[in-house]
Amino acid sequence: MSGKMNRRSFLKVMGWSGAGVALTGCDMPTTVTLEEGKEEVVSYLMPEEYVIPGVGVWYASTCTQCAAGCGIHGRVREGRVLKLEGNPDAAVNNGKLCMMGQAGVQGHYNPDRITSPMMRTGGSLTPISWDKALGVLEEKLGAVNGDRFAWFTGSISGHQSVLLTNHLDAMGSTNHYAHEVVNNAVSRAVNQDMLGEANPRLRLDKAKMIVSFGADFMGAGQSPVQYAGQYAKFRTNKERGLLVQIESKMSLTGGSADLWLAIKPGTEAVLALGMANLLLNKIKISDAGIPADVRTLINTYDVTTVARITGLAGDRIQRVTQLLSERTPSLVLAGAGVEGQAQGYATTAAIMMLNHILGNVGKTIESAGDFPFPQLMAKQGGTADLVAFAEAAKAKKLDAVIFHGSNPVYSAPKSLGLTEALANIGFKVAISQFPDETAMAADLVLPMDSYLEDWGTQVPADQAETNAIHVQQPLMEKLNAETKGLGDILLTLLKQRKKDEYGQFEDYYAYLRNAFAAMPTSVKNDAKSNDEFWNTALQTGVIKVDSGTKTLQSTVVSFAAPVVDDSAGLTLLPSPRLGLFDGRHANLPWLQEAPDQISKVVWDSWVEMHPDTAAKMGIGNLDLVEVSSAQGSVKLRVVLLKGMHADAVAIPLGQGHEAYGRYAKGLGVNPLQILDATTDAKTGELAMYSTRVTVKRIGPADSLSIVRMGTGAGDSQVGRKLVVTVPVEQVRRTEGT
Amino acid sequence: MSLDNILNHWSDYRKGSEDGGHHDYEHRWAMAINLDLCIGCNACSTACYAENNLAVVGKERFEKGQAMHWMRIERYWDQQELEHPEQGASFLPMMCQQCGAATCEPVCPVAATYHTPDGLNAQVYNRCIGSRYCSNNCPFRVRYFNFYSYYDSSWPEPMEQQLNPDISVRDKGVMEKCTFCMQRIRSVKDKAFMEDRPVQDGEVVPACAQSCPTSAIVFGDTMDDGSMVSKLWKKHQVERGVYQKTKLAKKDADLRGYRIFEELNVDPSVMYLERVREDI
Amino acid sequence: MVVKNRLINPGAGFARAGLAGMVFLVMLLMSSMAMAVKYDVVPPSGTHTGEDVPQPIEFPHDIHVKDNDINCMYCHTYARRSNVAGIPPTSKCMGCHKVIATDKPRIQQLTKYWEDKEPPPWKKVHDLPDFVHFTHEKHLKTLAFDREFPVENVKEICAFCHGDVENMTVANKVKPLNMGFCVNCHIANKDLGAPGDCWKCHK
Amino acid sequence: MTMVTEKDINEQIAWAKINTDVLKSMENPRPAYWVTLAVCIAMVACAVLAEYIQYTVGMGTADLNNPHMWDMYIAAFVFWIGMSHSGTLLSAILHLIHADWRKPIYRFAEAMTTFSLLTAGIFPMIHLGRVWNLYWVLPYVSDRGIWPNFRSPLVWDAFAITTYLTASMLFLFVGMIPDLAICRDNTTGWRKKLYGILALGWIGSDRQWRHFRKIYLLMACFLIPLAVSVHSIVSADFAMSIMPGWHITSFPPYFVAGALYSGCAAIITLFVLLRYFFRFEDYMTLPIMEKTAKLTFAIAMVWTYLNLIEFASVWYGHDVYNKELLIAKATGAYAWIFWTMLFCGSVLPFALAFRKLRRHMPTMFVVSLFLNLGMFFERWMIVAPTLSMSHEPHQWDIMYGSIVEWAIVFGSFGWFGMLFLVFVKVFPSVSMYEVKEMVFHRKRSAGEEDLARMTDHAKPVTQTTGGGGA
Repeated sequence: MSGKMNRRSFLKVMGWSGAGVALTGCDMPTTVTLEEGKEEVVSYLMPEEYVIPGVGVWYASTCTQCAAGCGIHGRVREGRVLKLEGNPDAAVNNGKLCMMGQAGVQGHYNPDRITSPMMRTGGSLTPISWDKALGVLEEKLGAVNGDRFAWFTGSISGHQSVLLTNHLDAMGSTNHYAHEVVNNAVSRAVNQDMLGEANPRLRLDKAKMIVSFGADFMGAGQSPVQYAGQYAKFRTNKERGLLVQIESKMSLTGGSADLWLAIKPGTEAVLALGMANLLLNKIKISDAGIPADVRTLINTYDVTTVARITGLAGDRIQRVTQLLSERTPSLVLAGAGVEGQAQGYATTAAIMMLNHILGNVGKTIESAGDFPFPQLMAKQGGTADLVAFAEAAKAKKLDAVIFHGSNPVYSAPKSLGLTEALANIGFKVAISQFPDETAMAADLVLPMDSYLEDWGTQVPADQAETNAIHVQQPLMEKLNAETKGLGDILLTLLKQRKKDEYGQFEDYYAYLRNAFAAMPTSVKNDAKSNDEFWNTALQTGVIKVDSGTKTLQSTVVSFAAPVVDDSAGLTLLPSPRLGLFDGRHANLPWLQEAPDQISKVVWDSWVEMHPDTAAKMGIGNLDLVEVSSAQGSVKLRVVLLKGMHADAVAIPLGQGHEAYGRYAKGLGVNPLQILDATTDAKTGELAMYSTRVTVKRIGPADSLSIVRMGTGAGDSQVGRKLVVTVPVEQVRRTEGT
Repeated sequence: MSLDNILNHWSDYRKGSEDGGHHDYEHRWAMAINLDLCIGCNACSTACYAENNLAVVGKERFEKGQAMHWMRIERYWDQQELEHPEQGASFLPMMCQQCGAATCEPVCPVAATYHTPDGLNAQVYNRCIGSRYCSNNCPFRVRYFNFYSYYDSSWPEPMEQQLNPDISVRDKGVMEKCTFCMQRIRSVKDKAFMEDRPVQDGEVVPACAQSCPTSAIVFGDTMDDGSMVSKLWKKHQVERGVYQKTKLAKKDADLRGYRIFEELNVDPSVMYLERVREDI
Repeated sequence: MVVKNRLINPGAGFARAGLAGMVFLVMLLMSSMAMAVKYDVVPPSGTHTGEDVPQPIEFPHDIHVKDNDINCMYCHTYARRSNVAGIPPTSKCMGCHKVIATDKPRIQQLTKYWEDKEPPPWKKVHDLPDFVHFTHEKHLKTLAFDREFPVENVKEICAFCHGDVENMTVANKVKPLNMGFCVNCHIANKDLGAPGDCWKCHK
Repeated sequence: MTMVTEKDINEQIAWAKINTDVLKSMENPRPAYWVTLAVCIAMVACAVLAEYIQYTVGMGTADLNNPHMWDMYIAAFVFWIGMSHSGTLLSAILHLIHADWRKPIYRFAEAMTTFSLLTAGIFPMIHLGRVWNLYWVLPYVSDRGIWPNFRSPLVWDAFAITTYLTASMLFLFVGMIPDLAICRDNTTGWRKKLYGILALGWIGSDRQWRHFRKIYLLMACFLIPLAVSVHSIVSADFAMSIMPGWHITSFPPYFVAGALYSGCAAIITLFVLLRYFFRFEDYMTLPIMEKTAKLTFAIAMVWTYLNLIEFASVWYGHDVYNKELLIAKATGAYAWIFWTMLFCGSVLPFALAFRKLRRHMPTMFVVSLFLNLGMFFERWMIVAPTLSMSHEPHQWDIMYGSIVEWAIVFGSFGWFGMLFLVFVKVFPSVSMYEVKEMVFHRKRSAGEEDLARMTDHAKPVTQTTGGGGA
């Protein structure tokens, strides 16, 4: 295991010293002193050849800021990781990295990290030693009955996922709840039924036209960087792609649309059926493979009806449908906006049906192939598991639970009553990097390494052209001696159960080495030795996996007829944004300070309303309002936004933390708290976009931390030639694209 | 800034970059930003924070307009009159345009900002006395002033370990701005120098261009005709020191390339490509 | 690559007179030293009396350099590959001192560090402000390698800024290493391509 | 016509009376004086506190932000520089054109010049981000071989202001020498010592008078171009930029006119105050006030004219940014300031056109105050709107400054007042010897009969210390 020695020694010798840090940029009268012997010099014990002081070295690893699993390169200098960039070898992100990935270093160096195990004694959490913590774990988990034990995580993949499953087996439990607020669970269900694959490979770059029903694929989606890259190709293709975005609140993706249509929230299914109607009956595309009941359902939605219900212009609908039929292959996408409806499954199915009719399946929707290591594949989260967990907790079915990578106490709607139900669980463990709400509610908190200090493997759920396993390796020595990697913690837990089986592995690193060695030669692409395979894997950060090719067949599933809720009131859209995402990044100052892409607000929560709606209620820009649902209410400021449907209001996710460190705590509000607990009948997913709210003005306009200030300019270019928009014909003429 | 510099080249100062301005350039770094690909996702801006030790000012100070984002994404609504913005939002990444005839340079009393042989507007933080005249005279308003000292507020222990040692942390009372990632340019040039070879196109990639998910930002040297960026500039007939008007006179008036506030004749080094939308 | 030193020329206006004289003196000096290569570098001027810096191990430069005639770049090996000259890794010291002079107290001190797997906490003697960018590699390339300067004499180049370390035990700072010190040398050696652009050094 | 008959000054005043009157003004202050002084010092104290905060915390405490890198500090700077032009105008220019009615009032005008310059000089420092490096603006030889940027108007400022300050201080001092001698001969104790030193051994010999006249005339000639250049250079701070509303060719004359304007207004204010408090009715007479008022009126009209020129050139020019800015000024958030400025600057001065009002001290006092307010607003309107609404709409913003900023600006008035109050008690605020000359000349020109007696009487004048009445 010489490789190991090198690796370790490398980390060891990089014990950095003060040099290069705390740079004084400018001479305040006193700050520049050059007195000799003030600073220490970095000196190494036994450096690697490639380690040169003053020269940054790039190491490959994997980003875990969201579930996309992009490959990253980290610049390491004097033993400190300074900057993250995309890993060009990772097909998922092609060397690019989104703002959340960029801000990863701030999670790593965050001043609010948990630095030692903590146990609840007499109501409050007090630091304890690891030995004590492990002792408690062994005892408590030993006592608990298998099926009354559960893991509660976010999306999880790779070897950590394997160990986790093994631990569940060892515990004799099957309760693994995977919870993600920003998820595509409904689409997965539909895809599974319709295509036989939960995560088919979307090829935006091959499409000539994309009609997206509220799919924010470049923003808070499943793999923003990958799809943004595809979007770039889609736009620069010989025949420039055409993007039509249909949603109730303009998302980041909507901001780049050629045609952005504001649709009445909850009527997307109707529109989809109407378009199907036009395609089948007007444009006469064959209806092969469409069940009779669906066919009849389609016929009931003629353009006029659809126009009336959705509030879109009939000719617009016809035009878009017409173009869809002409610009093949095209791609129709369903996103959070439709998945999160009371009839999420039906709506999504109706929309995906369009792909079947247009014959996009197999062209722009490809099979991801059979991933040879199913056990490593991502266990993707949804909100159904959150509901299920809440139920289980209420029904006192659980005695012990381990939380990791998810913050249910923050993200569960009050209406689920999770916070109260947690009291029924005797022993709550949180493996966490930060003192988030869940950790604060736990009985035992285990401090976790940041992903820049930890070993692991990630398998992206949305794979690019070539399937791959992404390797995650420490980029620097641990900041806090007391933290442990997830893998190591899992391994320790397993050792407590099955000493004989897992005793052979000194630590998770050893386990990984072993696992890699065990991989079939097919993926080792003729590496001489296991060590060589391991080293190349670390160097590139990517293990390409051939999953063969499979042609995708689609069968339209029948689904319930859309029910349009005409009751009064505004629909609340708790919309996630690229940045704070589902709230997990609220403690990263860079992301707090980065203006929201559409509303340009920072460091705060706000509610987006259409000017007309606001005017009707006598609400002005930046007024203080109260947004109340049946479940409760929140107070925040209004930002008037034309990119809204008049019947919808949107509150961004991410703020309103009651814990989670200095940057997040006590800032803004958390819209998730006031959501109804209605779920989609078919999938059991929370219908997050179906809550009705009322808005009441309770205070005058006041300044909001918003980029647009003072004169209210900044929305308009006031005749300056800043961003010029030209019709595509002109470009065809001059550039021939 | 030097005495005989002024005496020898006094007349040149009146020139913009016509006739190469007052420098014998080694490089002339420039950008081409395709606004059709910019999706306004803020990746560039955040990358800039990470690369250039930008201070996080916090809620109140941001509210006052004292933010320090060298790279800011401006969002405009093109179609003010419509009920809904049907063609989406117009995003504009705005950073220092590194003008060839920069208006910030002549007004600095201590010459803390000057023109480098690389055709950049340098800002020597240590020389700056904070008269803020440069910012007042910048049509793009892309110069950011350290109104406070941010050592403690912006980098609490252990966050200061993330600071990039290749570029200094600015203290209060100093003007700062986008440098086209001067530290990256420098290290690449040093490398090339050590290997006795010219700098290759694509070797220097600023943090923003590197991170851009849609690769909307192209960076390079316009003195190297082979470089991607000069090809783009040529393709769109944007030339240094040539005022858009003269171009409009040509038959290719419809080419997408343009530089912002070109009529001021400050000769920016950033060419934007017009945003394209299809009317349906 | 020849940069016109416009940005600090003025200094030239004033430094020139002084420099002329200085150049002359240096010429005398050099001719007396009967150098191997044609000497076209004007070394920087200025002195500084630095205080003694207590080091974890009182490292005797004189023994290594003068008595044993070890090249500077043998230990400060990063000098030609990086901005910083770097402190030799402990492994390098041990390379010799596993066997040499193992009875000496200082060596025993060193060995202890080695066995504890702890690099000695050396103190920085020649420190530049954090806003200054200085590269050893480029200076060495220009002053030594590009001029076929005999590498065995490289210590004379190092001496420009570090004084004659070969007569020191623990090194201490004998040159001011301030802006004037650098600038005037750059002006004098313009023809060698010493840049005059503020941004070459300020960061 | 009335003016012809009416006398600027009663030439029957005995020289002795002049001395006693003026010297009396320098004696035992009344409580009112101490109160005013205390107020001024309090104002200064506030400013000092504010500046301390700003220095330690940062410029941000003044609520400066990205578009508004400059604000009230620069406006106040320009205002005070402008204020300083009155003294030069009254003493130097009128001296050269032999308008002898200036004699009773030029002294305090010159003092005003000096002190407002001392006030103005502080603002560039206050507004500097790193004031401890202020000296980098000046050229000095250093081994670093770096120099200030001689292309920058701020560097020109540094030269112009320092020169102007030195010159005007000298002018003030030289002009006082004979009076200082009188003071020396009429005081005891520390005052006698002080004046003794300052009088530079003035005994009023022929030779001294000859040299004195020559130097005084020379300095007057030297000062006038200086005064004009100073404010032209200050205007260059704006005119040299490319910002809409700043990049305007007519700025130098515009600034100079504005400067003289505010200066004259300030003179009227102080004129009234001194006349009232020091019982100077015999010297600061109504006719003189009338003349000053007329002068002010004339300048006001010049200023108005230049204002209109500026608007016109913008209006008919093709600079769209400039035009938009002008409209924004008149209609936008700053409109109230803009129109107040125009009213105070161009409409109000018509009050000076009426003899009745000119001769009514309270009116003159109030009017002059408003004129100055208008001038202050003018400076504000030059600095702020351009920054608020320049080329880049994304960075548009309206900003009124923080309490810190205003405290410092108010403090500057306290500082000026303090200096002036001290001056009037330590130095003669009316030039005794020149008033005597005036009286003498008027008498002669009045062609009174016993000229001979008077010339006899005149003889000792040139020999004794300028009027041996004491």
